[in-house]
Amino acid sequence: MEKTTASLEEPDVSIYASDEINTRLTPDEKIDFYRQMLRIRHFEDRSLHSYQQGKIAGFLHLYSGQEAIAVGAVSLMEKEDQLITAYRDHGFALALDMGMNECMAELYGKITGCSKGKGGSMHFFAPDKNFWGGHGIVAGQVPLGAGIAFALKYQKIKGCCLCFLGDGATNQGSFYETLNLASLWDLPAVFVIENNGYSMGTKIERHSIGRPLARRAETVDMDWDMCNGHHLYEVRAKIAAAIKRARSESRPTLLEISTYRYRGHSVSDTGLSYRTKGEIEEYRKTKDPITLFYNQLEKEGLIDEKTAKDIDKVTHKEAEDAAKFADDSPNPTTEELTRDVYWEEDHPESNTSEGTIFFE
Amino acid sequence: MEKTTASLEEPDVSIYASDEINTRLTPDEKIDFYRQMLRIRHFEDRSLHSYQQGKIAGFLHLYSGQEAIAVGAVSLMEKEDQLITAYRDHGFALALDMGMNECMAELYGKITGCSKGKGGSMHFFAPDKNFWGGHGIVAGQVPLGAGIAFALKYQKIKGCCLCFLGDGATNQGSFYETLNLASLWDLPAVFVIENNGYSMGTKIERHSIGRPLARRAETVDMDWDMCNGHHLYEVRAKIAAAIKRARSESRPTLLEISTYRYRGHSVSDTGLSYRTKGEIEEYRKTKDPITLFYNQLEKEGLIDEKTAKDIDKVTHKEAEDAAKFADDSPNPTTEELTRDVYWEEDHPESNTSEGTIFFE
Amino acid sequence: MPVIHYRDALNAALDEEMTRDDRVFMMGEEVAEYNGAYKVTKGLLDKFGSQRMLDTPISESAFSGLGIGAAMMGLRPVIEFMFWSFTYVAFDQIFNNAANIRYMSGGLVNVPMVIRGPANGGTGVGATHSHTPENYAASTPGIKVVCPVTPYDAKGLLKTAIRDNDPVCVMENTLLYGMTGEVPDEEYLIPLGKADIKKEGSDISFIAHGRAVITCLKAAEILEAEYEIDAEVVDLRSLRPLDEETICASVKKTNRVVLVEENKPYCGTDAQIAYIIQDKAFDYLDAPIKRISAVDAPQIYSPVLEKEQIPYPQRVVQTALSIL
Amino acid sequence: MPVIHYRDALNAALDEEMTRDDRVFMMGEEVAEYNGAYKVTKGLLDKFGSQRMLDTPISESAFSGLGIGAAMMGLRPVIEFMFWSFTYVAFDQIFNNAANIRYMSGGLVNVPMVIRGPANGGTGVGATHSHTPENYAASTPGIKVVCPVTPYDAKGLLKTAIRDNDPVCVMENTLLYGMTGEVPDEEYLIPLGKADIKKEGSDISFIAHGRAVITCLKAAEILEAEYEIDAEVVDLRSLRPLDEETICASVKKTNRVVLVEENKPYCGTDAQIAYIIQDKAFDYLDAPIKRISAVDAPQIYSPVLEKEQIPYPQRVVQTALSIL
Ligand SMILES: Cc1ncc(C[n+]2csc(CCOP(=O)(O)OP(=O)(O)O)c2C)c(N)n1
Ligand SMILES: Cc1ncc(C[n+]2csc(CCOP(=O)(O)OP(=O)(O)O)c2C)c(N)n1
Ligand SMILES: [Mg+2]
Ligand SMILES: [Mg+2]
Repeated sequence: MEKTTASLEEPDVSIYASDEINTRLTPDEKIDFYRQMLRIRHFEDRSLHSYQQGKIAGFLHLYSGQEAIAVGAVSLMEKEDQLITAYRDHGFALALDMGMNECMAELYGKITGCSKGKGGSMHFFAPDKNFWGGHGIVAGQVPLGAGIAFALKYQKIKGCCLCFLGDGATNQGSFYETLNLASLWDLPAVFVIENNGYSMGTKIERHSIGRPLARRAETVDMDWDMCNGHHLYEVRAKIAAAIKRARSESRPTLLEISTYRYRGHSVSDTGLSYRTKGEIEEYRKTKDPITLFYNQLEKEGLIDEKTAKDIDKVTHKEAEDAAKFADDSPNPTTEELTRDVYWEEDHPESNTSEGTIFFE
Repeated sequence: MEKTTASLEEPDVSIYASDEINTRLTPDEKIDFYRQMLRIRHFEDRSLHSYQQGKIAGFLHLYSGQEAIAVGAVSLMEKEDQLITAYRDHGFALALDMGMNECMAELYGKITGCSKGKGGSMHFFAPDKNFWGGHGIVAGQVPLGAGIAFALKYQKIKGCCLCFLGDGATNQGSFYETLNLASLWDLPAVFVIENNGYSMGTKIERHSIGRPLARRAETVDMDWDMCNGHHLYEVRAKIAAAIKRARSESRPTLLEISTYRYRGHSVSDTGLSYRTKGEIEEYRKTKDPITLFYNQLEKEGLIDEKTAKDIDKVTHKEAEDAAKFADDSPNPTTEELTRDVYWEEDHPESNTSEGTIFFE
Repeated sequence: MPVIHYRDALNAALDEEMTRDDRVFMMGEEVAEYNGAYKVTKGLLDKFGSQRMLDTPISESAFSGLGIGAAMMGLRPVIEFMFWSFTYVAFDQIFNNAANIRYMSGGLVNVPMVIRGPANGGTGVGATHSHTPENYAASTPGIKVVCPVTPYDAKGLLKTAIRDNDPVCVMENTLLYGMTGEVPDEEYLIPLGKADIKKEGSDISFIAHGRAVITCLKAAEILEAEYEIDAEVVDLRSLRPLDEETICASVKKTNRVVLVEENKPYCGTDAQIAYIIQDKAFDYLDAPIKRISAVDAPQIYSPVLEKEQIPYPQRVVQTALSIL
Repeated sequence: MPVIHYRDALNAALDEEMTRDDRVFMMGEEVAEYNGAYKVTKGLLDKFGSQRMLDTPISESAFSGLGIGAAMMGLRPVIEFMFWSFTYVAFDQIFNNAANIRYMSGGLVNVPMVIRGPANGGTGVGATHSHTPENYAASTPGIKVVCPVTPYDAKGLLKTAIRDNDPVCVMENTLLYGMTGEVPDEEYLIPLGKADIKKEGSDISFIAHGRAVITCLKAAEILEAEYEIDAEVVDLRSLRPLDEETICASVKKTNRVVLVEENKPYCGTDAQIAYIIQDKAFDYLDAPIKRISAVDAPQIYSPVLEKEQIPYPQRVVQTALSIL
């Protein structure tokens, strides 16, 4: 990973650095956030490489550039908090501490993948880590997120659901229906728009009108806020406030986090037909979340080039090992085709149904 | 039709009476608005009676109480303006000067009905009168309304589409998707929420949060306004402004008109399990649009009890005659079942298709 | 045995299952305070409170998806659609999310959810409100589908559906809500995938689901009375899983079969049943399999014509006679 | 004759029809500035401008409905779905509004609209993106459906669809976009409802649509080379209207039939075709009709298994041999 230095124009983030949610962090925790972001970056780079090698099929939506959001958000989650997102899901999976092996193997379509190779890049799941996917249909996960929050409230569990979507996804009706419902029913949900400025090749100006997008919440009396996605501390501060609102008041929030994706929409898109190289480079130079956080930690005297290099090496190796693991793993067998379709078929001991369930 | 006197608390509507859009009206035009509202009221009463006689099947959503909206809106339409609404469509149909005969016959399911008895109460159409339905799926007509506006703009026709929906319909995603699209694409549309306070048996407080509903437009940078639906002059003034915006700036508007329905949601609903008789009577006493307009015309010296009684008689008779016409009309024949499914099958002379299109 | 209405049988199923398992809750338009558009949920708000009986806005996509999310977390939502027609605005949630999430998670997640409501024509509500999408539902792997026709079946199948760990579509019928039938006081369950022979016979098999079963029973009566023909009426009850055994056994016995459904013909459920029969009982067929479906057009409003559009006993009789 | 790509054949059809009739316009995600997710619309923005080539937000319900409204007013929208899978969020607009409005207006309105895009598995995009809803579409009276497999058919059928005065669903395939075939320079149209015998044969009939036609052709080659069996391959091309005549003529000639499609089996289109064949050619069948469909599960991601999930030539060969 190249490291670049943030430009001088960068706004002062010390207000967020001195936010209690961040001051209470131990040095180890902070270093670990850095590690996690790098881990995501390396995983994505490695998966891109594997795709180019022909090891991965279908879509591959990379999270590179947006790492501070997933890492910042997940760092705030407590035992009962849940998370759901769209198809750009590797960053969240890794931040939630899923193993690179199972993630990479999923991309390779192997039986050792987190979904046994059945879901692919867009459909990662890890319920044991409170991760509910990984969803391919734009905004299709938003009502689900409300349902997860509903389930917490129904069971009187103090927790919330963090539900992520893109800027383009705000144009789906189900997003808006859910905003009304979540506010009307006081659901403990945090809806986060990761606004990376583009819906595939369509710049935000051409896909939606009215700014900020988060203000969409105002009309349903929902709290909302804006956030810079390249500052991990700011992400933590803003999401913490929303989580608190959810947990203590059972009220939802709509948070819009500005961010950027370095890569094309999916790997088949160069990402250069609708934006300039300069635009990408500018972000990389001035707003790369990993670089910015390095600078911050350096200022705090917690990191130096040597430590960074070590972390870089370890996470890079983790990704390489994962690729090897995936490569060496077996494909699912033919019988897997009709497993995991019905819970009852997978549990013959408690299947009360009769008759034919699979047809030819 | 009983006539009641408006209570003294009624706000002064003279500002709207003196609006140019209303001052330019001739006495005959004003009297005709009164007649049109009565015409709708009588039609609805007669159709309810026919329903109770078992002459009408399915649903019957009556417009009684909301007449000033349809009559006011339609009175502003010029040659190229178009209109579309939901299933509570009789009032619009009649205001657009559809004959009571074809409307009543449609309710009776007769071949002489406006849709040959194929659509029923919820699905009236009269393209020759710029009326595009009559739509049964809540908010399903809203994108269509945008499409009609789009077609005008595409063909560089100066005109607009008036698109009506209920308060409950604002909770459908397609409504919100359309707001964004109409504003983004500068469509000459006027979206009107007829807020009668209920979505079936669900009071507005229980189905949506955030007031006024019209403010939903703000987040997509669309102009919006509020309006009292019981004052015909106010309805005209507010809709006229929106139409002007559509025609001259090609910009959409969202208008929320408060109104009330006297009857149950559809005829099978008494309308009394979720609201009190008192609530209904209060509206009838203080806000009945026909009574209020009578009082206004009386103040203007344009109407007296005798004239009103004559109009009452004529419109009442028109409804009675329509019921007789419908009763006497033949049912569609069996062949009608598969007519009007495909344009091409209905026009064998220009049908280029081969093969089987209807199956058994 | 007590004789009760179909709607009350459904109500009893809901009541019992909500009593039994407090993870079960209900959502839908007008299900709570209004007691349901067809009074199927009458009294349940009073009994279970507004935490478990939820009136929704007209946001089918959002509340279906909300149900899926809650089910993933282990709750057991029962979602009422006022009409199955309205699932068209929630189609993606039901037939993409609910159907596929288990598979895409490699079996880590399951969606124990019931979606129920009427799916029928015959009441003069026109094309937008008269869909019979049981074929769409049954064609979707990951989804189960039942279509009860008697109060007894309605109660037993709905109870089983609620206990099922996969998404189950329960397709009811507004014309059946007011019908009566025997329902025992004791608790019982009906397994999914078990057809029921509603009338035994030896000359010809009528195979049907939903209200078409009643049409077949009437046709069988006419055939018996007027032609001395003894028809068997097989009620599929469950479309997925499907009781192929009972179907084939009946055909092997009678060698002639008429399939009757109220759905439109092209790719209706009976197209699939016909394929199965000709595949598994080819040598037993003495005549082509015949189908009777709704006349192939959008549902008409005209009450007179709608009666002709939907299969009626005489049509079944005539078709039966044509292959006997 | 010039040999061109399938995607370019579609492009040519759009180009010609937009040139011919300025009521024709296109909408969809990424169709204009991005030149289409699969470059089917390449160059059309430059040629026809942003009034007629419109990039939409991800609001499928709104822009489908907008198309219907515009079509009611006499325009002729062509709507691209990036995947037919995404029609599930616009299902009501397409299969309720577009399908039914003509009927419910008693014939006063018609909806001359084309909905097109890929409907296929086989590219490792998983269950949410691999729907093949041609059976849903064809089961809906009021809707027409075509599934072209060659560049020639793609161009001819899309042009006809655009000129058609009813809503037409054009189901393409991402795996076909890059395939080549002969397409004449001169203008031509292919009528809807006309099947095409892609290979004549006398021993057995393979009936298919879409990419399954290619699978059948390969199977026929194997049968010829290895077993001296002469299979006929009927490409339906159009599912509604449907060329029953060609289907039945082929079956009457060969007396044996295998139906192949990439859809899931339960109520797949071939269930309907099977019913029609056994009904209309009962006495000509020397063996049960066999079907080969995608393995009955949500579409799997695993590229290795997805190849097994979708019908492949050897499966067709084995099935053919089993009834020969
Ligand atoms: C309903 C639906 N329509 C279209 C698509 C195709 N698609 C996938 S991602 C995408 C763009 C989404 O942009 P955004 O929400 O901003 O998220 P980002 O990709 O930027 O993270 C589109 C159009 C889809 N998956 N689902
Ligand atoms: C998508 C959909 N869901 C549910 C219904 C059933 N339904 C018909 S009207 C209605 C209430 C609509 O209320 P509102 O929009 O306020 O209009 P109003 O009836 O008051 O004129 C409902 C729930 C429907 N027709 N379509
Ligand atoms: Mg984006
Ligand atoms: Mg209302």
